[in-house]
Amino acid sequence: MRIETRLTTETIDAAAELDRFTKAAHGAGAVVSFTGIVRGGDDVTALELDHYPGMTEASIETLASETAARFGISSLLAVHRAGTIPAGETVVFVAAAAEHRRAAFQAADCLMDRLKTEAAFWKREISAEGGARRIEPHDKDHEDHKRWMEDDGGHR
Amino acid sequence: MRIETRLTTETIDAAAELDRFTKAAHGAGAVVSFTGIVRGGDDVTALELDHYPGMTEASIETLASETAARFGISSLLAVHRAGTIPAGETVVFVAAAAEHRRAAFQAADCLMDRLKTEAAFWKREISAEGGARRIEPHDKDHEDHKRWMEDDGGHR
Amino acid sequence: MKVLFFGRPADVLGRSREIALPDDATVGGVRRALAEADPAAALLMESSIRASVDRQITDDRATLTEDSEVAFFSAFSGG
Amino acid sequence: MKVLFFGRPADVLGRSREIALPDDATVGGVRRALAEADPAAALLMESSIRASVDRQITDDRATLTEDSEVAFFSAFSGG
Repeated sequence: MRIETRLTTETIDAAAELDRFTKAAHGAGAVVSFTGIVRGGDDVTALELDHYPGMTEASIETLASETAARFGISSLLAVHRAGTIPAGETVVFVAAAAEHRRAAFQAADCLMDRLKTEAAFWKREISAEGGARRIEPHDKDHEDHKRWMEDDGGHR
Repeated sequence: MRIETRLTTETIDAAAELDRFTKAAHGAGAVVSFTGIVRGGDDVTALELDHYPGMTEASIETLASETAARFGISSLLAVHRAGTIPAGETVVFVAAAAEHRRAAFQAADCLMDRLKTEAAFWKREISAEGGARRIEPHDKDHEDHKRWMEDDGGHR
Repeated sequence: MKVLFFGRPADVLGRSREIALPDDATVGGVRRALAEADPAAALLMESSIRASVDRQITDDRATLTEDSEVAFFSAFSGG
Repeated sequence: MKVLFFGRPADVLGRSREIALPDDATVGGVRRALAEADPAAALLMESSIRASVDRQITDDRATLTEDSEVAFFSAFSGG
Protein backbone atom coordinates (compact mmCIF):
# COMPACT_ATOMS: atom_id res chain seq x y z
CA MET A 1 0.00 0.00 0.00
CA ARG A 2 1.52 3.30 -1.13
CA ILE A 3 -0.01 6.47 0.32
CA GLU A 4 1.14 9.98 -0.51
CA THR A 5 -0.36 13.19 0.83
CA ARG A 6 0.84 16.70 0.14
CA LEU A 7 -0.15 20.19 1.25
CA THR A 8 0.99 22.95 -1.07
CA THR A 9 0.51 26.65 -1.65
CA GLU A 10 1.64 26.24 -5.28
CA THR A 11 -0.45 25.46 -8.37
CA ILE A 12 -1.56 21.80 -8.64
CA ASP A 13 -1.08 20.26 -12.10
CA ALA A 14 -3.73 17.52 -12.07
CA ALA A 15 -2.60 15.92 -15.34
CA ALA A 16 1.03 15.73 -14.20
CA GLU A 17 -0.08 14.25 -10.87
CA LEU A 18 -2.22 11.63 -12.64
CA ASP A 19 0.63 10.73 -14.99
CA ARG A 20 3.15 10.26 -12.18
CA PHE A 21 0.64 8.41 -9.99
CA THR A 22 -0.47 5.99 -12.70
CA LYS A 23 3.09 5.19 -13.77
CA ALA A 24 3.97 4.30 -10.18
CA ALA A 25 0.80 2.22 -9.64
CA HIS A 26 2.20 -1.00 -11.13
CA GLY A 27 -0.29 -3.76 -11.63
CA ALA A 28 -3.39 -1.66 -10.94
CA GLY A 29 -6.26 -2.21 -13.36
CA ALA A 30 -8.18 0.90 -12.39
CA VAL A 31 -7.24 4.47 -11.52
CA VAL A 32 -9.89 6.99 -10.47
CA SER A 33 -9.00 10.65 -10.07
CA PHE A 34 -10.86 13.64 -8.71
CA THR A 35 -9.94 17.24 -9.49
CA GLY A 36 -11.68 19.95 -7.47
CA ILE A 37 -11.61 23.34 -9.17
CA VAL A 38 -12.48 26.75 -7.72
CA ARG A 39 -15.70 27.89 -9.39
CA GLY A 40 -15.94 31.57 -10.19
CA GLY A 41 -19.07 33.54 -10.90
CA ASP A 42 -21.50 35.20 -8.47
CA ASP A 43 -18.68 37.70 -8.03
CA VAL A 44 -16.31 35.09 -6.55
CA THR A 45 -12.76 35.53 -7.81
CA ALA A 46 -10.88 33.21 -5.45
CA LEU A 47 -11.09 30.86 -2.49
CA GLU A 48 -8.92 31.45 0.52
CA LEU A 49 -8.08 28.31 2.49
CA ASP A 50 -6.56 28.82 5.89
CA HIS A 51 -4.85 25.85 7.53
CA TYR A 52 -3.16 24.95 10.82
CA PRO A 53 0.39 23.81 10.01
CA GLY A 54 0.98 20.35 11.40
CA MET A 55 -2.64 19.60 12.25
CA THR A 56 -3.87 20.00 8.67
CA GLU A 57 -1.23 17.69 7.17
CA ALA A 58 -1.94 15.11 9.89
CA SER A 59 -5.68 15.25 9.20
CA ILE A 60 -5.14 14.57 5.47
CA GLU A 61 -2.72 11.71 6.21
CA THR A 62 -5.16 10.08 8.61
CA LEU A 63 -8.05 10.31 6.14
CA ALA A 64 -5.93 8.90 3.30
CA SER A 65 -4.63 5.98 5.39
CA GLU A 66 -8.08 5.07 6.68
CA THR A 67 -9.56 5.24 3.17
CA ALA A 68 -6.84 3.10 1.60
CA ALA A 69 -7.19 0.45 4.29
CA ARG A 70 -10.98 0.42 4.13
CA PHE A 71 -11.21 -0.16 0.37
CA GLY A 72 -8.09 -2.25 -0.17
CA ILE A 73 -6.44 0.37 -2.33
CA SER A 74 -2.94 -0.28 -3.66
CA SER A 75 -1.97 3.40 -4.14
CA LEU A 76 -3.64 6.57 -2.95
CA LEU A 77 -2.65 10.19 -3.54
CA ALA A 78 -4.13 13.34 -2.03
CA VAL A 79 -2.73 16.78 -2.92
CA HIS A 80 -4.43 19.75 -1.26
CA ARG A 81 -3.73 23.39 -1.91
CA ALA A 82 -3.87 26.11 0.77
CA GLY A 83 -3.72 29.90 0.61
CA THR A 84 -5.46 32.04 -1.98
CA ILE A 85 -6.64 30.00 -4.99
CA PRO A 86 -7.98 31.92 -8.00
CA ALA A 87 -11.17 30.76 -9.75
CA GLY A 88 -10.38 28.10 -12.37
CA GLU A 89 -7.43 26.66 -10.45
CA THR A 90 -7.27 23.29 -8.71
CA VAL A 91 -7.85 23.18 -4.97
CA VAL A 92 -7.62 19.41 -4.48
CA PHE A 93 -6.51 16.37 -6.46
CA VAL A 94 -7.13 12.81 -5.34
CA ALA A 95 -6.22 9.57 -7.14
CA ALA A 96 -6.91 5.97 -6.14
CA ALA A 97 -5.53 2.85 -7.83
CA ALA A 98 -6.86 -0.64 -7.29
CA GLU A 99 -7.05 -3.99 -8.97
CA HIS A 100 -10.72 -3.46 -9.79
CA ARG A 101 -12.69 -0.33 -10.56
CA ARG A 102 -15.33 -0.45 -7.80
CA ALA A 103 -12.75 -0.05 -5.00
CA ALA A 104 -10.97 2.79 -6.82
CA PHE A 105 -14.25 4.70 -7.34
CA GLN A 106 -15.36 4.20 -3.74
CA ALA A 107 -12.03 5.24 -2.27
CA ALA A 108 -11.80 8.48 -4.30
CA ASP A 109 -15.44 9.29 -3.59
CA CYS A 110 -15.19 8.56 0.15
CA LEU A 111 -11.90 10.40 0.56
CA MET A 112 -13.37 13.52 -1.09
CA ASP A 113 -16.48 13.42 1.12
CA ARG A 114 -14.30 13.09 4.22
CA LEU A 115 -11.83 15.81 3.15
CA LYS A 116 -14.78 18.22 2.80
CA THR A 117 -15.73 17.90 6.46
CA GLU A 118 -12.72 16.36 8.24
CA ALA A 119 -9.62 17.98 6.72
CA ALA A 120 -8.47 20.93 8.85
CA PHE A 121 -9.12 23.84 6.47
CA TRP A 122 -11.18 26.98 6.86
CA LYS A 123 -12.52 28.55 3.74
CA ARG A 124 -13.56 32.02 2.58
CA GLU A 125 -14.81 33.23 -0.77
CA ILE A 126 -13.06 36.35 -2.00
CA SER A 127 -15.02 38.73 -4.23
CA ALA A 128 -13.79 41.21 -6.83
CA GLU A 129 -14.35 44.08 -4.37
CA GLY A 130 -12.09 42.32 -1.87
CA GLY A 131 -14.91 41.14 0.38
CA ALA A 132 -14.54 37.78 2.11
CA ARG A 133 -17.42 35.44 2.95
CA ARG A 134 -16.88 32.57 5.39
CA ILE A 135 -17.90 29.15 3.95
CA GLU A 136 -18.82 26.21 6.16
CA PRO A 137 -19.79 22.69 5.01
CA HIS A 138 -23.30 22.51 3.53
CA ASP A 139 -26.01 20.08 4.59
CA LYS A 140 -25.23 18.27 1.31
CA ASP A 141 -21.62 17.78 2.45
CA HIS A 142 -22.81 16.26 5.72
CA GLU A 143 -25.25 14.01 3.87
CA ASP A 144 -22.52 12.88 1.46
CA HIS A 145 -20.26 12.23 4.42
CA LYS A 146 -22.89 10.14 6.22
CA ARG A 147 -23.05 7.68 3.32
CA TRP A 148 -19.71 6.28 4.45
CA MET A 149 -20.66 5.91 8.11
CA GLU A 150 -23.46 3.39 7.71
CA ASP A 151 -21.42 0.33 6.71
CA ASP A 152 -18.84 0.50 9.44
CA GLY A 153 -20.65 2.13 12.34
CA GLY A 154 -18.83 5.41 11.89
CA HIS A 155 -15.18 6.20 11.59
CA ARG A 156 -14.61 9.01 14.06
CA MET B 1 -23.48 19.75 -22.71
CA ARG B 2 -20.29 18.72 -24.49
CA ILE B 3 -19.87 15.02 -25.27
CA GLU B 4 -16.86 13.52 -26.98
CA THR B 5 -16.34 9.83 -27.72
CA ARG B 6 -13.44 8.30 -29.57
CA LEU B 7 -12.43 4.81 -30.69
CA THR B 8 -8.73 4.38 -31.34
CA THR B 9 -6.19 1.65 -32.03
CA GLU B 10 -3.39 3.95 -30.82
CA THR B 11 -2.00 4.41 -27.31
CA ILE B 12 -4.23 6.45 -24.99
CA ASP B 13 -2.40 9.11 -22.93
CA ALA B 14 -4.70 9.48 -19.92
CA ALA B 15 -2.88 12.49 -18.46
CA ALA B 16 -2.99 14.38 -21.78
CA GLU B 17 -6.69 13.56 -22.13
CA LEU B 18 -7.41 14.80 -18.60
CA ASP B 19 -5.46 17.98 -19.23
CA ARG B 20 -7.28 18.79 -22.45
CA PHE B 21 -10.66 17.81 -21.01
CA THR B 22 -10.29 19.87 -17.83
CA LYS B 23 -9.09 22.96 -19.71
CA ALA B 24 -12.18 22.79 -21.95
CA ALA B 25 -14.58 22.18 -19.05
CA HIS B 26 -15.03 25.85 -18.17
CA GLY B 27 -16.89 26.53 -14.97
CA ALA B 28 -16.92 22.93 -13.73
CA GLY B 29 -16.10 22.52 -10.05
CA ALA B 30 -15.45 18.78 -10.23
CA VAL B 31 -13.75 16.49 -12.73
CA VAL B 32 -13.70 12.72 -12.18
CA SER B 33 -11.59 10.50 -14.42
CA PHE B 34 -11.31 6.76 -14.80
CA THR B 35 -8.35 5.02 -16.42
CA GLY B 36 -8.68 1.31 -17.17
CA ILE B 37 -5.34 -0.44 -17.56
CA VAL B 38 -4.63 -3.94 -18.93
CA ARG B 39 -3.46 -6.06 -16.01
CA GLY B 40 -0.68 -8.54 -16.77
CA GLY B 41 0.25 -11.57 -14.71
CA ASP B 42 -1.19 -15.10 -14.77
CA ASP B 43 0.65 -15.33 -18.08
CA VAL B 44 -1.47 -12.60 -19.69
CA THR B 45 0.61 -10.32 -21.91
CA ALA B 46 -2.12 -8.42 -23.74
CA LEU B 47 -5.84 -7.96 -24.27
CA GLU B 48 -7.26 -8.18 -27.74
CA LEU B 49 -10.44 -6.17 -28.27
CA ASP B 50 -12.38 -6.88 -31.41
CA HIS B 51 -14.98 -4.34 -32.49
CA TYR B 52 -17.64 -3.91 -35.18
CA PRO B 53 -16.82 -0.68 -37.05
CA GLY B 54 -19.82 1.61 -36.97
CA MET B 55 -21.79 -0.30 -34.37
CA THR B 56 -19.11 -0.01 -31.68
CA GLU B 57 -18.71 3.77 -32.06
CA ALA B 58 -22.49 4.18 -32.01
CA SER B 59 -22.78 2.10 -28.82
CA ILE B 60 -20.22 4.29 -27.02
CA GLU B 61 -21.91 7.50 -28.22
CA THR B 62 -25.30 6.33 -27.01
CA LEU B 63 -23.98 5.34 -23.58
CA ALA B 64 -22.13 8.66 -23.19
CA SER B 65 -25.15 10.75 -24.21
CA GLU B 66 -27.52 8.87 -21.92
CA THR B 67 -25.09 9.15 -18.99
CA ALA B 68 -24.50 12.89 -19.46
CA ALA B 69 -28.23 13.56 -19.64
CA ARG B 70 -29.04 11.39 -16.65
CA PHE B 71 -26.57 13.05 -14.26
CA GLY B 72 -26.66 16.60 -15.61
CA ILE B 73 -23.04 16.51 -16.68
CA SER B 74 -21.56 19.56 -18.42
CA SER B 75 -18.75 17.69 -20.25
CA LEU B 76 -18.19 13.98 -20.77
CA LEU B 77 -15.33 12.22 -22.56
CA ALA B 78 -14.97 8.53 -23.39
CA VAL B 79 -11.90 7.24 -25.25
CA HIS B 80 -11.80 3.49 -25.92
CA ARG B 81 -8.96 1.55 -27.45
CA ALA B 82 -9.43 -1.46 -29.75
CA GLY B 83 -7.03 -4.02 -31.20
CA THR B 84 -4.18 -5.62 -29.27
CA ILE B 85 -3.38 -3.76 -26.04
CA PRO B 86 -0.25 -4.82 -24.13
CA ALA B 87 -0.36 -5.26 -20.33
CA GLY B 88 0.24 -1.93 -18.56
CA GLU B 89 -1.38 0.16 -21.31
CA THR B 90 -4.67 2.02 -21.11
CA VAL B 91 -7.75 0.38 -22.59
CA VAL B 92 -10.32 3.01 -21.65
CA PHE B 93 -10.34 6.57 -20.34
CA VAL B 94 -13.48 8.33 -19.14
CA ALA B 95 -13.81 11.85 -17.69
CA ALA B 96 -16.89 13.64 -16.37
CA ALA B 97 -17.12 17.31 -15.39
CA ALA B 98 -19.96 18.80 -13.38
CA GLU B 99 -20.71 21.69 -11.12
CA HIS B 100 -20.65 19.43 -8.06
CA ARG B 101 -18.68 16.29 -7.29
CA ARG B 102 -21.50 13.81 -6.70
CA ALA B 103 -22.78 14.02 -10.29
CA ALA B 104 -19.26 13.73 -11.73
CA PHE B 105 -18.52 10.61 -9.65
CA GLN B 106 -21.82 8.98 -10.52
CA ALA B 107 -21.51 9.68 -14.24
CA ALA B 108 -17.99 8.26 -14.54
CA ASP B 109 -18.92 5.24 -12.42
CA CYS B 110 -22.15 4.54 -14.32
CA LEU B 111 -20.58 5.02 -17.73
CA MET B 112 -17.82 2.53 -16.89
CA ASP B 113 -20.32 -0.06 -15.64
CA ARG B 114 -22.35 0.36 -18.82
CA LEU B 115 -19.31 0.27 -21.15
CA LYS B 116 -18.33 -3.07 -19.59
CA THR B 117 -21.54 -4.77 -20.69
CA GLU B 118 -23.10 -2.51 -23.36
CA ALA B 119 -20.21 -1.28 -25.51
CA ALA B 120 -19.81 -3.48 -28.60
CA PHE B 121 -16.41 -5.05 -27.92
CA TRP B 122 -15.33 -8.67 -27.71
CA LYS B 123 -12.32 -9.47 -25.60
CA ARG B 124 -9.63 -12.11 -25.49
CA GLU B 125 -6.64 -12.50 -23.19
CA ILE B 126 -3.41 -13.23 -25.04
CA SER B 127 -0.76 -15.29 -23.26
CA ALA B 128 3.01 -15.35 -23.73
CA GLU B 129 2.72 -18.63 -25.67
CA GLY B 130 0.28 -16.94 -28.06
CA GLY B 131 -2.81 -18.62 -26.64
CA ALA B 132 -6.07 -16.65 -26.61
CA ARG B 133 -8.80 -17.01 -23.98
CA ARG B 134 -12.25 -15.53 -24.62
CA ILE B 135 -13.43 -13.17 -21.82
CA GLU B 136 -17.09 -12.42 -21.20
CA PRO B 137 -18.54 -10.07 -18.56
CA HIS B 138 -18.36 -11.49 -15.02
CA ASP B 139 -21.30 -11.75 -12.61
CA LYS B 140 -19.68 -8.79 -10.81
CA ASP B 141 -19.98 -6.71 -13.99
CA HIS B 142 -23.67 -7.53 -14.26
CA GLU B 143 -24.20 -6.71 -10.57
CA ASP B 144 -22.36 -3.39 -11.01
CA HIS B 145 -24.47 -2.66 -14.04
CA LYS B 146 -27.73 -3.40 -12.23
CA ARG B 147 -27.01 -0.68 -9.66
CA TRP B 148 -27.91 1.91 -12.31
CA MET B 149 -31.17 0.26 -13.38
CA GLU B 150 -33.07 0.61 -10.11
CA ASP B 151 -33.63 4.36 -10.09
CA ASP B 152 -34.94 4.74 -13.60
CA GLY B 153 -36.63 1.43 -14.29
CA GLY B 154 -33.93 0.29 -16.67
CA HIS B 155 -32.36 1.99 -19.61
CA ARG B 156 -32.42 -0.61 -22.35
CA MET C 1 -25.57 -12.06 -48.44
CA LYS C 2 -22.73 -11.45 -46.00
CA VAL C 3 -22.99 -12.62 -42.40
CA LEU C 4 -20.47 -11.35 -39.82
CA PHE C 5 -19.45 -13.00 -36.55
CA PHE C 6 -17.99 -11.47 -33.39
CA GLY C 7 -16.95 -12.97 -30.06
CA ARG C 8 -17.61 -16.70 -29.55
CA PRO C 9 -19.27 -17.17 -32.95
CA ALA C 10 -16.10 -15.73 -34.58
CA ASP C 11 -13.92 -18.15 -32.56
CA VAL C 12 -15.82 -21.07 -34.09
CA LEU C 13 -16.90 -19.81 -37.51
CA GLY C 14 -14.33 -17.16 -38.46
CA ARG C 15 -15.07 -13.51 -39.15
CA SER C 16 -17.71 -13.86 -41.91
CA ARG C 17 -19.55 -16.09 -44.34
CA GLU C 18 -21.28 -15.48 -47.65
CA ILE C 19 -24.65 -17.25 -47.89
CA ALA C 20 -27.76 -17.17 -50.07
CA LEU C 21 -30.72 -15.32 -48.56
CA PRO C 22 -32.83 -18.15 -47.07
CA ASP C 23 -36.53 -18.61 -47.94
CA ASP C 24 -37.28 -17.51 -44.37
CA ALA C 25 -35.70 -14.12 -44.98
CA THR C 26 -35.43 -13.13 -41.31
CA VAL C 27 -32.62 -13.05 -38.74
CA GLY C 28 -34.04 -16.26 -37.25
CA GLY C 29 -34.10 -17.84 -40.73
CA VAL C 30 -30.40 -17.04 -41.25
CA ARG C 31 -29.57 -18.44 -37.79
CA ARG C 32 -31.29 -21.76 -38.63
CA ALA C 33 -29.89 -21.95 -42.18
CA LEU C 34 -26.34 -21.56 -40.86
CA ALA C 35 -26.85 -24.09 -38.03
CA GLU C 36 -28.35 -26.67 -40.41
CA ALA C 37 -25.55 -26.29 -42.97
CA ASP C 38 -22.71 -26.58 -40.42
CA PRO C 39 -22.76 -28.39 -37.05
CA ALA C 40 -20.12 -25.93 -35.77
CA ALA C 41 -22.71 -23.17 -36.16
CA ALA C 42 -25.02 -24.76 -33.57
CA LEU C 43 -23.92 -22.14 -31.03
CA LEU C 44 -25.86 -19.55 -33.08
CA MET C 45 -29.03 -21.15 -31.68
CA GLU C 46 -28.02 -20.21 -28.11
CA SER C 47 -30.27 -17.49 -26.71
CA SER C 48 -27.21 -15.51 -25.57
CA ILE C 49 -26.08 -15.01 -29.17
CA ARG C 50 -27.60 -11.73 -30.29
CA ALA C 51 -27.91 -10.31 -33.79
CA SER C 52 -27.80 -7.00 -35.63
CA VAL C 53 -29.03 -5.92 -39.05
CA ASP C 54 -27.14 -3.05 -40.64
CA ARG C 55 -25.43 -2.46 -37.27
CA GLN C 56 -28.67 -2.10 -35.30
CA ILE C 57 -29.36 -4.76 -32.67
CA THR C 58 -32.59 -6.59 -33.55
CA ASP C 59 -34.59 -9.65 -32.63
CA ASP C 60 -35.05 -12.78 -34.77
CA ARG C 61 -38.18 -11.46 -36.50
CA ALA C 62 -36.30 -8.69 -38.37
CA THR C 63 -36.69 -9.18 -42.12
CA LEU C 64 -33.76 -9.12 -44.52
CA THR C 65 -32.91 -8.43 -48.14
CA GLU C 66 -29.92 -9.62 -50.17
CA ASP C 67 -28.22 -6.30 -49.22
CA SER C 68 -28.68 -6.62 -45.45
CA GLU C 69 -25.56 -6.86 -43.31
CA VAL C 70 -26.35 -9.40 -40.60
CA ALA C 71 -24.06 -10.05 -37.62
CA PHE C 72 -24.19 -12.60 -34.79
CA PHE C 73 -22.27 -12.04 -31.58
CA SER C 74 -21.83 -13.16 -27.99
CA ALA C 75 -22.03 -10.84 -24.94
CA PHE C 76 -20.23 -7.51 -25.21
CA SER C 77 -17.19 -7.02 -23.04
CA GLY C 78 -15.83 -3.49 -23.11
CA GLY C 79 -13.80 -1.32 -20.76
CA MET D 1 0.25 30.83 26.85
CA LYS D 2 -0.59 31.24 23.21
CA VAL D 3 -4.12 30.60 21.95
CA LEU D 4 -4.73 30.26 18.18
CA PHE D 5 -7.98 30.85 16.28
CA PHE D 6 -9.15 29.47 12.93
CA GLY D 7 -12.33 29.94 10.93
CA ARG D 8 -15.09 32.02 12.53
CA PRO D 9 -13.15 32.60 15.79
CA ALA D 10 -10.30 34.06 13.68
CA ASP D 11 -12.78 36.34 11.84
CA VAL D 12 -13.79 37.86 15.18
CA LEU D 13 -10.68 37.57 17.36
CA GLY D 14 -7.75 37.56 14.91
CA ARG D 15 -5.22 34.78 14.51
CA SER D 16 -3.95 34.47 18.09
CA ARG D 17 -3.86 35.86 21.62
CA GLU D 18 -1.36 35.59 24.43
CA ILE D 19 -3.06 34.94 27.80
CA ALA D 20 -2.10 33.81 31.27
CA LEU D 21 -2.86 30.18 32.08
CA PRO D 22 -6.19 30.39 33.97
CA ASP D 23 -6.68 28.83 37.41
CA ASP D 24 -8.94 26.30 35.74
CA ALA D 25 -6.07 25.04 33.57
CA THR D 26 -8.24 23.14 31.09
CA VAL D 27 -9.49 23.81 27.55
CA GLY D 28 -12.87 24.70 29.04
CA GLY D 29 -11.17 27.08 31.48
CA VAL D 30 -9.42 28.93 28.65
CA ARG D 31 -12.70 29.15 26.72
CA ARG D 32 -14.44 30.79 29.69
CA ALA D 33 -11.50 33.08 30.55
CA LEU D 34 -11.43 34.43 26.98
CA ALA D 35 -15.22 34.87 26.82
CA GLU D 36 -15.30 36.69 30.19
CA ALA D 37 -12.45 39.03 29.25
CA ASP D 38 -13.89 40.01 25.83
CA PRO D 39 -17.56 40.05 24.76
CA ALA D 40 -16.42 39.40 21.16
CA ALA D 41 -15.11 36.01 22.33
CA ALA D 42 -18.59 34.84 23.32
CA LEU D 43 -18.71 32.69 20.18
CA LEU D 44 -16.08 30.42 21.78
CA MET D 45 -18.87 29.16 24.06
CA GLU D 46 -20.80 27.79 21.04
CA SER D 47 -20.79 23.99 21.03
CA SER D 48 -19.75 23.95 17.35
CA ILE D 49 -16.41 25.62 18.21
CA ARG D 50 -13.96 22.78 18.77
CA ALA D 51 -10.52 22.87 20.32
CA SER D 52 -7.11 21.26 20.00
CA VAL D 53 -4.15 21.00 22.33
CA ASP D 54 -0.76 20.66 20.67
CA ARG D 55 -2.57 20.01 17.35
CA GLN D 56 -4.65 17.12 18.68
CA ILE D 57 -8.42 17.64 18.80
CA THR D 58 -9.60 17.34 22.41
CA ASP D 59 -12.62 17.98 24.60
CA ASP D 60 -12.94 20.72 27.22
CA ARG D 61 -11.59 18.55 30.04
CA ALA D 62 -8.06 18.37 28.57
CA THR D 63 -5.56 19.87 31.02
CA LEU D 64 -2.99 22.46 30.02
CA THR D 65 0.41 23.80 31.01
CA GLU D 66 1.98 27.18 30.22
CA ASP D 67 3.63 25.47 27.19
CA SER D 68 0.43 24.05 25.69
CA GLU D 69 -0.60 25.30 22.26
CA VAL D 70 -4.38 25.64 22.38
CA ALA D 71 -6.50 26.39 19.29
CA PHE D 72 -10.21 27.09 18.86
CA PHE D 73 -11.89 26.66 15.47
CA SER D 74 -15.19 26.39 13.64
CA ALA D 75 -16.19 23.50 11.34
CA PHE D 76 -13.57 22.30 8.86
CA SER D 77 -14.22 22.96 5.20
CA GLY D 78 -11.72 21.27 2.88
CA GLY D 79 -11.74 20.08 -0.71
